Amino acid sequence: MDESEDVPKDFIKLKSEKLSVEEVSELVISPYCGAVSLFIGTTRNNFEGKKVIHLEYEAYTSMAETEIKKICRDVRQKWPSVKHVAVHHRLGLVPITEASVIIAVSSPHRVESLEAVRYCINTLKASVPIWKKEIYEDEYSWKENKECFWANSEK
Amino acid sequence: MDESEDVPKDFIKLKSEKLSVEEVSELVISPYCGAVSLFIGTTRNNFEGKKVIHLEYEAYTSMAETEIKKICRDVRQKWPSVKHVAVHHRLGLVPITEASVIIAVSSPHRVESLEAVRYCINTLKASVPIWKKEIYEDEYSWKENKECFWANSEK
Amino acid sequence: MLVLYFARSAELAGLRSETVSVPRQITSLQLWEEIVKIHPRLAVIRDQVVFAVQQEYVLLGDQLLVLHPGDEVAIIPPISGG
Amino acid sequence: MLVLYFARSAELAGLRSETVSVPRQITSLQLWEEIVKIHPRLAVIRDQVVFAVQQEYVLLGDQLLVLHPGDEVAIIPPISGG
Repeated sequence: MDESEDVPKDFIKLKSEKLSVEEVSELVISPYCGAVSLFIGTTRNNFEGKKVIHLEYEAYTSMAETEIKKICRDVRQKWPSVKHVAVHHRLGLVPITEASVIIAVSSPHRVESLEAVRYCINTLKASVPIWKKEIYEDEYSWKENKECFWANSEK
Repeated sequence: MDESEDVPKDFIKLKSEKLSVEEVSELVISPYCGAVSLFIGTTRNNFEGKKVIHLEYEAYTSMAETEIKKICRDVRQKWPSVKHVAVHHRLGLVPITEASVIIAVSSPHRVESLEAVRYCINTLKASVPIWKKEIYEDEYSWKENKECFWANSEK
Repeated sequence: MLVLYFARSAELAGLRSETVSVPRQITSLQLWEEIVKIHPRLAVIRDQVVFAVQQEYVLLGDQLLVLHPGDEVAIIPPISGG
Repeated sequence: MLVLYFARSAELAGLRSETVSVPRQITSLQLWEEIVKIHPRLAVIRDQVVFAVQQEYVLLGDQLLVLHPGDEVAIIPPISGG
């Protein structure tokens, strides 16, 4: 059982097609791991009671991929036992209940994968150049993650 | 957008067929939720370096379902904003890399679902009457979760 | 009452369930001793098991159990689910 | 150098990218002021944007930038990924 052939890998993809939790979880599964933790961000039908029709995502794609790669590198420093990390983010239109992001992390034991997946989504929201436009019935608004350090407006 | 028709539900299933992360995640998705967190426990190919062939699970099924229901009830007390909870556990033979348990929790915001899914797996390991037999090449052993308060042997 | 054996305890007892008659009132420890009389090999896991009486965990000790015909008692070795 | 506009900044500027010539050495704040000269409507998001210069975040301030032909500078409104 030579663990060396199961080399830790990062799977990063920004795409406009529908995301698949099956696909993302399969990417990180490893015979050396007993745990896979996942996070899925889905489109909600309301924002503070206001009806949301759908979301639209836009990205500075090349930089976004680089920033996500940095997150994966940080994860491996903080949790060395993590095996595979997958981050899929959807661009363009994302209908209600569909996934805009799916993150999966595998590790031998569950603690690392649970902590790492939370770190990934928190850091992604703070540092990856992706923008979410929330479309309502009669208007829209560019959202701002509270994690984003230069978002100082009240909006 | 009458949230009342999306009544919070628990999906609990113990079965011997292969578990599906797609199925479990679909169960908890809700238009009122922006987050789904999942945990998958998979069969590892070794235990402290000893080659594992596969795992076999056994349950006191009726009591196990009752105990999992209690966990779901506790989750809703601790995190009132949680929408749906799904816990699927596989019984019988579970080959390497396949899932023995999949837990999914949906909530409006990610913090609750991330914390609740961790609570679910930790508590399940401590209180649900399910047993894991680890099959090696020439022997087997009944495992004992460290979370189990009456497991005081060193094994 | 019905006694259910699981995992290691089923192996030691050599069966999965049986009907056992015991006094209606008995401490959990006395109940254990009655069962070990029937299956002496169970003694080896004495300090590692609890009961589930009507699906409620009960430690082996001086807790008094009131058992009714048809009640279900299970021998619960250390669990390893998840 | 190439200037990229995203999200709200693209709407205010009315375009997604353009080539702009600026002095080789300029502070990030001066660079912002040059760009606002071209697209005055951008002024409204002044205290909410940062630059990404060669894909590295740079705050608007007195940080001196050394820009080379073909360098890429992006206007980055508050992000909302995930």
